[in-house]
Amino acid sequence: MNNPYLPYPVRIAEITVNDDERNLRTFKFEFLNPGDEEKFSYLPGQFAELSVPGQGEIPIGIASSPTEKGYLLFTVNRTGHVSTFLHYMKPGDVMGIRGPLGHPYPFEKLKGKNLVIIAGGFAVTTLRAAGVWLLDPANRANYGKISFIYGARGPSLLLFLDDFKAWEKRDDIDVFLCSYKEAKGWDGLVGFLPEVVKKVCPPADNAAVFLCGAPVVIKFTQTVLLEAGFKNEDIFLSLENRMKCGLGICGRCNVGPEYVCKDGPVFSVAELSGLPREY
Amino acid sequence: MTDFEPKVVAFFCNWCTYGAADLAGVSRLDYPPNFRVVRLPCTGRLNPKFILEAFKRGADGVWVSGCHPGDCHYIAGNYHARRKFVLLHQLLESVGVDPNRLRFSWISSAEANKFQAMAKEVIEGVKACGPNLTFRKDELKLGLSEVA
Amino acid sequence: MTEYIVKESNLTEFFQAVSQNRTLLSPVGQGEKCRLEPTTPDKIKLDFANTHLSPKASFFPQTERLLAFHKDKSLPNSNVYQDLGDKAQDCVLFGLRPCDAKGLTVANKVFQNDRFVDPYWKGKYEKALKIGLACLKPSPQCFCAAVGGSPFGEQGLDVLAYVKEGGLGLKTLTEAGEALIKSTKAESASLSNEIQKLEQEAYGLQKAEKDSYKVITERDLMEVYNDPHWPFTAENCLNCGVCTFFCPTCHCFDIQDEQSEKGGVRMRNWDTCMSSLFTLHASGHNPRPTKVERVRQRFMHKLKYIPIKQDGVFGCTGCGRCVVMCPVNIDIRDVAAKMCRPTQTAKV
Amino acid sequence: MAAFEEITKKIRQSAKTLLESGRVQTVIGFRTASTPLNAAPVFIRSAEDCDKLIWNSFCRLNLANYLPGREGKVALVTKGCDARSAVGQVSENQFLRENLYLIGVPCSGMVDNQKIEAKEPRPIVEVEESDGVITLKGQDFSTSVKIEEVLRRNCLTCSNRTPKLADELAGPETSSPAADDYSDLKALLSKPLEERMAYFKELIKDCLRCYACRNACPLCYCPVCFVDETLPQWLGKSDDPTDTFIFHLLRGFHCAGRCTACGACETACPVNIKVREFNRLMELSVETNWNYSAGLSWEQKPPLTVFQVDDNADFIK
Repeated sequence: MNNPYLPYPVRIAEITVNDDERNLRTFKFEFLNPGDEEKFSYLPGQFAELSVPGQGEIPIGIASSPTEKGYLLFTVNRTGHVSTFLHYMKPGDVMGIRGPLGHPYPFEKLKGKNLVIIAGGFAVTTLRAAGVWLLDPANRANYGKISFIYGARGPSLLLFLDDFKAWEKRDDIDVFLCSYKEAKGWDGLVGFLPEVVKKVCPPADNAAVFLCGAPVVIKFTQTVLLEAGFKNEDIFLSLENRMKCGLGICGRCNVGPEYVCKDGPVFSVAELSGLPREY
Repeated sequence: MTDFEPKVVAFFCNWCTYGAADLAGVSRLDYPPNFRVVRLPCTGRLNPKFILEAFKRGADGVWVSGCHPGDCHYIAGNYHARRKFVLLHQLLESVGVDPNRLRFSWISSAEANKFQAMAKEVIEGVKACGPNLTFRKDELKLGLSEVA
Repeated sequence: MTEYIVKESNLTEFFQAVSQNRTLLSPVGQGEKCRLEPTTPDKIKLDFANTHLSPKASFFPQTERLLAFHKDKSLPNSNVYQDLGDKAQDCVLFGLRPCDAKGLTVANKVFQNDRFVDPYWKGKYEKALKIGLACLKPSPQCFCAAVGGSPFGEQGLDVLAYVKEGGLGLKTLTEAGEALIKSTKAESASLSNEIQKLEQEAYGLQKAEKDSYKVITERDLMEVYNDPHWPFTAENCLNCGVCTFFCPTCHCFDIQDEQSEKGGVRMRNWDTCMSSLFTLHASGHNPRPTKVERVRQRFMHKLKYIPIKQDGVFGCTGCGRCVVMCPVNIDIRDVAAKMCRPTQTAKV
Repeated sequence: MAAFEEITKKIRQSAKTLLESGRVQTVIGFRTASTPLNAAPVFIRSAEDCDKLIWNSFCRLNLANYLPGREGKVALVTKGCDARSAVGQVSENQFLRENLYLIGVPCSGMVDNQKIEAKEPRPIVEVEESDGVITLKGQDFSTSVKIEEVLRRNCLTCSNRTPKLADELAGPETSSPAADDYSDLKALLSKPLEERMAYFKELIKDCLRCYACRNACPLCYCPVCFVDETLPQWLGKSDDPTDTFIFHLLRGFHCAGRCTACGACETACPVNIKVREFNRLMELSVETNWNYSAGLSWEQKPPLTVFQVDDNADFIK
């Protein structure tokens, strides 16, 4: 029987330090056993448990897209016990990945729609994956206009900048990068994310939004979106809560009757409106 | 148990016993190598959980040493520590931990000879107790035998 | 399905027969020592109220080792977690109270949910044949009737037994149960009238009214959640979590890694939503920061969230353990009564 | 022994006066519980609710537990031991003296439900109390038990049954039995090391690590308990006997010189572990070394916060 608690063994292939404060690192993993990559079939928006033997597990959103073969990407912010330990690990070290867990963004349901992707800070990871996936030739034709609005506290905190710079040159996606405050060498948009969204957000007709970020960013951006005519059903958030099993069993991540791990982490604002704000 | 070489965790105050260990070293005074030193700013810093943690992780003995009462770099740190040690010493002995496994001493940084003598005494005491089997986590319970 | 009787003089023989090639688990010990343990056919008790700890511990132990790894680089798979597997063996449980058997079915739906199957639970749960023992004399704290249960409840059982004049009455409820009883010398009989009569009597002995909390499932979720009584309901609470440890349906756990220089193990331990650590994010944010949210979470989970997910079945089975064990007498019956109706003012 | 009705009446009167005069905003006392052999904490905020307050032989919990971090002025219904805990909390700066009013109840000892169960194992539905006798009623029986035969262990050796530091007493002073002489512990301590360790390990073998003892204890008010610390994590969370042992040892140690033998920990323990055995070890040490008992004056300093230059510690070389 397939044991959902058993991680796939992986090797750290590459570690990129993302920010000046050295708190964000992006890990590139390769599966140790051939065939595991096939089994690990996922879509953007899902997450996985990074499993460090002897230390524990942390649930992290998958930053790579299944269209990028051969590896998985995860960006980890150093906060607790496992993430700190992970930051001290080296390329070549062996650990585990358990997943994929949760539900992806509702790509199937949104076919034919325009998509607005809004990311604040390092919450960009699963949205970056969504961007990559949507731009894949196999998928791009199924969707209308795609806009990507991405802001962070400073330019150095914008992750995956190379991808976004490349996308800026394409004509099948509109990319708006912004820094919350002025910075040397930054000639892009400046302003708090909700304000930028107000300025550049495309019309709400036949459009859906993926929104990820710090709670305060979500709160204000949501208001802006509602004013712009977006409906609660069309705004999708990705929640996070403390998790252990990721399987909807261990009980700590629930928001009302829903488990963030099993039933989420992607919820529409409409789905959340009838639930307690315990996230 | 003659070939038993115990592992002892030693908590030394930075200002005195740690210096004494240094001095004993540079003075070429022989002492047993069975202890691993954790340097503390003061014995007042020693939380009892450090000691219990050491035993739990398999230490055969713990040795705590600091400045003589009255000589504390922080004026009263070791006076406070002394009260804690009184209780801890009695608590562990009461619940069946051999007092030879948990030793305390005051050694100033000039007392290399006392350090040498004490080191020998501590290690001899722990040797006489034998390995710590009762107050450590049981590794067999980890289930390792099933995977290796 | 069918009904049987076992004469008092044949009881030991009967228990020998049902535990052929299986471990026999049954309540042993008195009072707070009464627990479900492996025992022998001659030591079966029929005169206990209920086990102190709920039987979930036999399927979901307080600590369960899931995976392990070694650090020996000279061997293959160093630093890679291996499945320790489920070591469940065939067993037969005798003496499950109907409330506890129902509790196991509630937990079972969580451990084997719409997306994932927990192999450790599944192995134990499915290898156990469950013979229930109906309650002829409910304890003062019992209220299974109020939450949709019955002293003769059949959910989650293979066979329901009850003590009758001169022996045991048996009613088989599943194929497996029928096959098990058929393999013994139990004599078939017609008992449905007697069972019905005894069930009504047992209902009558309970203080609780039938289905009296059903209205909770009909109320709006956020309305129940926002009732003003919660801060006062929670005021007594010590957040000790005894209620969750003794509850037959509480299934929350924590996953922990432990290691030595040779290797390590991943295990799960009972956890409790009463602890602030339970939901604390690494960032320091806590979605349920005070005991008010935590107490509300427990009762909402039992009486509102689980019914939403499990077709109206309550996550409380009325066993009354938390009622008795709570050091500050937060009585789930009182809380459920408050949850049944909108409260305008907050009262003690 | 004053009749409990008298005491109850007096408590209600005091609570009413205190609330009506605005001297306090909340009275924390006991109410009738929904289960027999029990009394539950209750928080009274208005004069008309005062009639919920009661007193009987089941007011085992220590209400001082609710003080730390509480806002506003509070009156607390206390036994001798609870009053000592409250005094201790004031001296440990957990609560302001001016915000605290102690309604002291001269105590005659609280009942141990385990001892009752030993005498009457059948399910009890109703309990009546009068003149030192408890009548236990079940579906088809009625048994009488003398209260003094079923008192809790700590109540049998309580030397402070009357809360002398309370702001008022709800009844005439009661006489206290002789103080704990620790004879059982001393006998244990004369045994070989192995036997002692076996004794304590056996004592805690049923521990579920629910920490009810900690949560019921008025001394355990740390914002983050050492068992909950995660960076580093000191204690494993499994049922490992060494982790469990260390939990009990450290909890005992943390309560040294502060425990007032209220027995709340043992009352709360769902598996009836004699948790207080560890505290008693520490109290024995504190009393012999520094002749100190907690909560007997508003001014005294806990023994681990002070020192004497000539404190005796012969075992330190």
